Amino acid sequence: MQQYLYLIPALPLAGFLVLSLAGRYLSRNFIAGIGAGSICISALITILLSARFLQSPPETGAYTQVLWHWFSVEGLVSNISLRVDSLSLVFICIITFIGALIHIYSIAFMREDRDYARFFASMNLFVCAMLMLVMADNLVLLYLGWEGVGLCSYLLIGFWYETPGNYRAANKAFVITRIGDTAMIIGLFLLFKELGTLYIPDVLARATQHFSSGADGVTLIAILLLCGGMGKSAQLPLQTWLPDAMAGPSPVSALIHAATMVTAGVYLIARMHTIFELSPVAMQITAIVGAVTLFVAGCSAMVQTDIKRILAYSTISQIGYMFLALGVGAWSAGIFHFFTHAFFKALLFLAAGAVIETLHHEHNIFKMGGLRKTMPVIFWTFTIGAAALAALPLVTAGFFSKDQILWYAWSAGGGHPVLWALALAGAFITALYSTRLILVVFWGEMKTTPGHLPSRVMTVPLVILAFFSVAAGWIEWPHNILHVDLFSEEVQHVLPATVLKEGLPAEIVFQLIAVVVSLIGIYSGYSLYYGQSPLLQQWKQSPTVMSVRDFFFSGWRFDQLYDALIVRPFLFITRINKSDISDKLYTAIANVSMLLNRQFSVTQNGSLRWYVTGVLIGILFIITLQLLL
Amino acid sequence: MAPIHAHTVLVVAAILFVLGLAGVLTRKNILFMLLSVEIMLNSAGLAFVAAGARWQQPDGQIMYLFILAMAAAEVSVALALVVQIHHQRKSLDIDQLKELKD
Amino acid sequence: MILIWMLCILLAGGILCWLAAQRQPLLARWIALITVSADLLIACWLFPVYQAFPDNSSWFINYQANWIPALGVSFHVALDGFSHILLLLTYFLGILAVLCSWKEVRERTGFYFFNLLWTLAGISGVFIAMDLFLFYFCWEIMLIPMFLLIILWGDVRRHYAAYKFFLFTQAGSLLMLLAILALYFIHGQQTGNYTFDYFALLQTALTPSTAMWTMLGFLIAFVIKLPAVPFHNWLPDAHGEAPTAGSLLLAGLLLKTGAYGIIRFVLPIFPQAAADIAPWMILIGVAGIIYGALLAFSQTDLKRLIAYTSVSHMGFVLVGVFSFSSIAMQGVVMQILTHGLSTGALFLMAGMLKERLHTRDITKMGGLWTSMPRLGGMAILLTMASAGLPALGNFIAEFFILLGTFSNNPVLSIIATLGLILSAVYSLRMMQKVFMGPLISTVPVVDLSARELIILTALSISIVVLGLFPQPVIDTVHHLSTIHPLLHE
Amino acid sequence: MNELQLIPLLPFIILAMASVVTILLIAFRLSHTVIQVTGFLMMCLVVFATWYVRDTLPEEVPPLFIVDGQAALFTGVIIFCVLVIGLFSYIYFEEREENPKEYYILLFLATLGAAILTISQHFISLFIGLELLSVSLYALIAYLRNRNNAVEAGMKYLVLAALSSAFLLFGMALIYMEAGSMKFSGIAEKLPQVSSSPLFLMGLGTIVVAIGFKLALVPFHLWAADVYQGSPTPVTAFIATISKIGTFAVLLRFAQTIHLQQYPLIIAIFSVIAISSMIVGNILALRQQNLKRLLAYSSIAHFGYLLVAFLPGNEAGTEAAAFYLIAYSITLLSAFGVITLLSSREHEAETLDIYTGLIWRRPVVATILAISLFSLAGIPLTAGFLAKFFVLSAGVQQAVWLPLAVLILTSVIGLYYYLRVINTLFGTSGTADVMQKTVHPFFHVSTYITLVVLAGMLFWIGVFPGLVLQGIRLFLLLH
Repeated sequence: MQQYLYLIPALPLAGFLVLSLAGRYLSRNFIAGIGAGSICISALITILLSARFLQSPPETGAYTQVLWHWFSVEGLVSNISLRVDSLSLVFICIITFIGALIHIYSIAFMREDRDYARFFASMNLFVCAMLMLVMADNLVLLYLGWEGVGLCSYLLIGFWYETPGNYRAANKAFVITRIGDTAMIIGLFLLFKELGTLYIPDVLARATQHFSSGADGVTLIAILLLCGGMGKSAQLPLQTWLPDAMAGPSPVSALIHAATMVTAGVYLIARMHTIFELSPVAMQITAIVGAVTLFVAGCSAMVQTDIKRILAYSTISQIGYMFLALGVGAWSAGIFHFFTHAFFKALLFLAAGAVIETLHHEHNIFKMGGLRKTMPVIFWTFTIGAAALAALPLVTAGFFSKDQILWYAWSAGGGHPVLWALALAGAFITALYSTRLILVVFWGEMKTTPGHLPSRVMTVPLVILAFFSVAAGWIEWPHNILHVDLFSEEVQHVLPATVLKEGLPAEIVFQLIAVVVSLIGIYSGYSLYYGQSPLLQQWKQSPTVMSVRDFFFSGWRFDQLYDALIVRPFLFITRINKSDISDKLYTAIANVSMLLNRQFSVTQNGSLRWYVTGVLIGILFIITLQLLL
Repeated sequence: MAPIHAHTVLVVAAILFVLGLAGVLTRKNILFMLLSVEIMLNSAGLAFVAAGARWQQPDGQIMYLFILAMAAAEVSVALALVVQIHHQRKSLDIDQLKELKD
Repeated sequence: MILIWMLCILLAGGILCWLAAQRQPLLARWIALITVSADLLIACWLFPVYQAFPDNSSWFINYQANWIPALGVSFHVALDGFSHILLLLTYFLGILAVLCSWKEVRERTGFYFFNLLWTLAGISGVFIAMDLFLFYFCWEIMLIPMFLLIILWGDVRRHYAAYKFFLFTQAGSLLMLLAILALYFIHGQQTGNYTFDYFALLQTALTPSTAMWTMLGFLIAFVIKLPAVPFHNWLPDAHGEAPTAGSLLLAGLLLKTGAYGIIRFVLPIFPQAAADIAPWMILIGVAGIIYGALLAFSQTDLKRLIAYTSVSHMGFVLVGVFSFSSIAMQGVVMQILTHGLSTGALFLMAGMLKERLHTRDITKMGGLWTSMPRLGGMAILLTMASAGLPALGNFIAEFFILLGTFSNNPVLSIIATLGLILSAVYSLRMMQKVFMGPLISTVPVVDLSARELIILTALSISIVVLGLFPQPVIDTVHHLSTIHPLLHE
Repeated sequence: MNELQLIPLLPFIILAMASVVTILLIAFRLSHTVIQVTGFLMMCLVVFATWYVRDTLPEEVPPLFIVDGQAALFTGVIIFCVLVIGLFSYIYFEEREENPKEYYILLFLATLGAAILTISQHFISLFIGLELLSVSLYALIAYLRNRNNAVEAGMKYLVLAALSSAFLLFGMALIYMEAGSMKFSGIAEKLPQVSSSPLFLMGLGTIVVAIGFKLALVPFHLWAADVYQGSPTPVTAFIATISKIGTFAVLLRFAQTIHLQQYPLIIAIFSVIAISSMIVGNILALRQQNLKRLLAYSSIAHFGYLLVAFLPGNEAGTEAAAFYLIAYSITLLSAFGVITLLSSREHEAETLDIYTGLIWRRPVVATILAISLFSLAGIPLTAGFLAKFFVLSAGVQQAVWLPLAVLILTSVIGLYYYLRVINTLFGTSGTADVMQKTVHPFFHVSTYITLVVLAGMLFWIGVFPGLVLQGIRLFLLLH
């Protein structure tokens, strides 16, 4: 089986090549066939592969395949080679499977677009790059995938490049993630300097011998890698690009900015778990970043009016949960939340995309409403997704994953009450805005008349995703309820098991609190946006609330902050130095010699007596020299 | 005895030389400039004679003859030019000759 | 001997072009094309020869003939992997230069191609000369035709640009001549054997102070050519005003002669002095990276913009060379290659845009992707290359350089790494101004012609290939790690 | 003094006869062409004579002359130059109505003067040679008296030259007064006693004035531009090459015999003069629009360079100087040849705008001019580069760093105006070509060919200097 490993990324790549080179000459159906087909096939292969992997795991714990020798110079040896262990497997499955669904969805969604081929080409390239990222066996190759997805995200955010807003968003995304990447690559340099290798298994192996726990070096490395993760996964303080990234088409948001790319940070940290474990500080920072991010982003999500921005902020905050989990040492929980989140967030985006399409590109949720009747399928699937997001107990996948994180946020090795509190608050907020979303979009009176309804090609993927948003959770139950933990079982081949603190109240207490909190959240959302209590309405209008609302709405004014701190100074410096200061020096030299030229020309005045004087000056000079010497 | 002589003569020659130089510098009329140059040449000749006298050699006087000859040749050419200049410019003012300059 | 032939072919070809154009102007370009291709073929044919060659002595062609015995000047040319790679680059870009001036140059075609070929000849002479006199000779030879290229077929401010270019480089090279002579006499007085031969002069023993001064003579010349801040001012003007092929050669080859000179002469001949001055050079390099990037960001003239990006990229070369790490050294070679290709390609792109829009001002462009998708696709690849995206050659180069530098000089290496962010910033700005946004220019633009497509595709493919299969290059120049004691410890 | 000693003087005797013969020819009212051809043949004869007597060298002709390799070398160069100049003169004067015949007498006399300078080893011979040169030059410069400014130039040159020779004589007198001998070697013997006496040094100093004037070195350079511009182009070429070669030759000999470079004073004086000449000359030329003036300024700078080679006062220096003079005269001859060729009866081709776009109208001529300019700028492939190279190496050998630094700096500045002229040559359009009538096709063609040959020599020496170098060394060894 493992000799077919290369097919998984190769097929999308092939698709990309065909579409980008010949796309202009192909019919739309053919393009769709290639674009979606390539991904579907690699999804099939992945499923076969994982089936094989699960029933008879390789004794090394990983499928590996060396494609070709990339470069080897002075001890730095890198191959273009793939390595799939159970961690990668989870990611591959999500990428290919959800990728396939989204591609199918896009066939209909993008049907009318001029650059049909370009869209699918970029999407395929993205899938390929993402697969390289998670299948890489050395960090250089991983960095290749890492930057590759960045490029594709840039291309797809700016897909409709005529509109200024879009390419600005694209540039913003690329640059901000690039900042993270730069930190990460410095981390790689340091790693190589310390360990002398970038081959991931070796790195993990040597790190334990080379570093003592909490050593400065390893902490530095971990933090630098974390910065990389922050950039890609839109965590504080590098989160500002993701909301703007919604300028891209909805499938893009679903695939790149919800399901897969933005979770690359999670993958990186999980992949480098040894490094992180060696440095408690880094772990704490990770946890704190996650916790703060989930709260901050959640607040912003609460007050957004653009449906996609709501989802974007919620994505940020959900990834915050993952970081929190990783940070406290609940590795499998973090990955599990990625697993479930991928399904329901992709679902939400696709559904939102369908809604937007139907309502003639209307993004503002307060101009929607009453769609419950008109588009039932969308409504139900969207509701399921939202429920999962709000972690509705027991019936949704979101519950199972998030509940774990909440419980570990305190109880796990790195856990802390404050983290738990923040997570809890986040859960409340999440529930609130999910409810708000459902109510405002689907209930109430209809404000915009819907156009033609989404075709079956679009709805079927939604249904599938909806099913998984419910079912995905069942493979990992809370221990105290039902002893099913297939997922963590599998993942813990790679990732260390979660260590628990002693002397905490029973898990069930936490679960109940969590459930109650999310229910309260749902209720408050209901009463705020559907209930008619005048008290709340006028409270919503009160100036303080409004100002807070604006503050949240602007994403805690991060954009303005960076604008003032970095962007403006940069622009200023570049503007004043447009015509290269250092050039002045050379111009000065030229001018001086021209000036001298004028001076000397004066001596050439044609007057013979002056020339005689010249001779006299000469002889006088010689005589003086004589007297001096 | 002789060296002192020689040197006194040399001083005279030097004075003549400087006089000539001054003349070249100050006179505006070409003819006078030429005269001054002649004075300078002759002062040099005088110096030669003195030097010859000092070393009891004829070379000094020989040199003086050469100088005379050369001066003659030079002056002849010079006068021809002066004639031309006067012909063209109707004046011998050296400050009129400023056609050639930057 | 074969090397001599390569030179002669070019020189003869040049003259032939000139003569042929008197009767049949269109003939010239064909002659030029054939000439350069012939050289490229020879160079390619040499490649297996080199691979077959036992690695112990890296000089696999070494030809020496008397030239001015009275002075100990000999016509000594030799080829090692490094020079060979550069030769390949030279002829590859040479062909593209001929192709890209296929239509662009209308008047005095013959003389144009004459200059083009003689520039190439000079450059390849520089890369193979193993006699310092000969080296200086070729070093100068390549200037004059380039000067003429700029001043005759250049743009509006071509005179200013050409003078600046010539005076800057000449100032440097005269200092180098002085240094060469000093070396020559010191060596002569030591051994009694007055010679300009590179391998002989390698053995010269110098007192620290003399070594420092002599090296500075060389170094300044090379650093001006590279160019490094603050000697870079000739570059934007020259690049901006030169005809497309001229910019291509300037960016792709002439700058590389500076890097070549440092690696071939400064490091081996003055190991100690080079080691002493290294920190400052790295500093200058880093300054160049940042400063160039900042300036590139603020430019509105497309070609000037690209020119400043190459200032920034050449900063990496300086950093890499003087970090004395063999990884960085490999990176430098990669950088020399890939920067030549990618920046050359960008200049070609700029030229093609200028042919269509008759402006280099990016504020007058925009939204061109719609009307020329082919070029747009290419442009993405090229800008990403200059932004150092992995899987493209430039990434390998910059990654190696920074990685190598990091172990010796972490702080400056980190600052240099920030250049990656800036490179992203200016590349994206260029991409956006030219290709994105609403369509500005009123003139209808046509997409790439087949010829242009071939040129750009060739470059893009080679960039990608270098990014994915860099190992052959690395092996070919592996022996560079022996040129300086600090490199192989 | 026996007839055997006269044999080495053969070339000079023939040279002297040349002018006499010319006088006779004129007396017999023979045509310009005949004179031209005869002169040409005579000059060839001189060359053969030089070659013929070469085995007898070195031979001293006491007390005035010494004919050695160096003398032969410089004489050879001088004769070569006068050959070419004579050729140029023909077409130049044929176009002007003035009767050109006497011109050749003066030309040959001046040449004789320069030639005598190269072999003189005595103040008297030095003086005679110099004056022969100067006096004939006065006449030559002002030869086309009806062309305005010719007379002015002549007058300026005359007064200043007379002034400088007055200085020369006075200096000689002083030295004679101290050393008691006018023979270089005699002075050299007395050195130990006199070398410290102020009068003696004063003498040397004043002699420098005369030399500086002839070589147009700062601050005695002021006449150069005006005279170059005012005088007929062939004469300009003559001043620029022959008179300077002669003067430099005698300076060289004088320096060698009495070891001039041992006096810090003299070194100081010459360094200052060299440096200021390089700077002033190059700077003056920067914005010059008149080609002849521009060449005048550049020649000021170039003799500054030459002094850098002269300063060390060693074998290499002499070699370098010799090579430099050869390369330089070939270069200038081709440049002035082009000017001669292009100038018509109405106007000298001296203002730059005449040359705009010349390369497209008259490629060959323009290319030759471009080559000579590149050679002046010291760009490889041309003799000028090697000349500068040798000067530099002589300087580096003796580590005279300050003048070298100035040399580098100024030659970068100098590049600018050479490039400016070249740029003009390649400039677009320009005036429509005035294809002037060729009076005597044969001479035109031969001039053309000469120019091409000169350019070829520039290339040849620039790429394969070996032969020339050997020749120089061979001759210099004969002393």
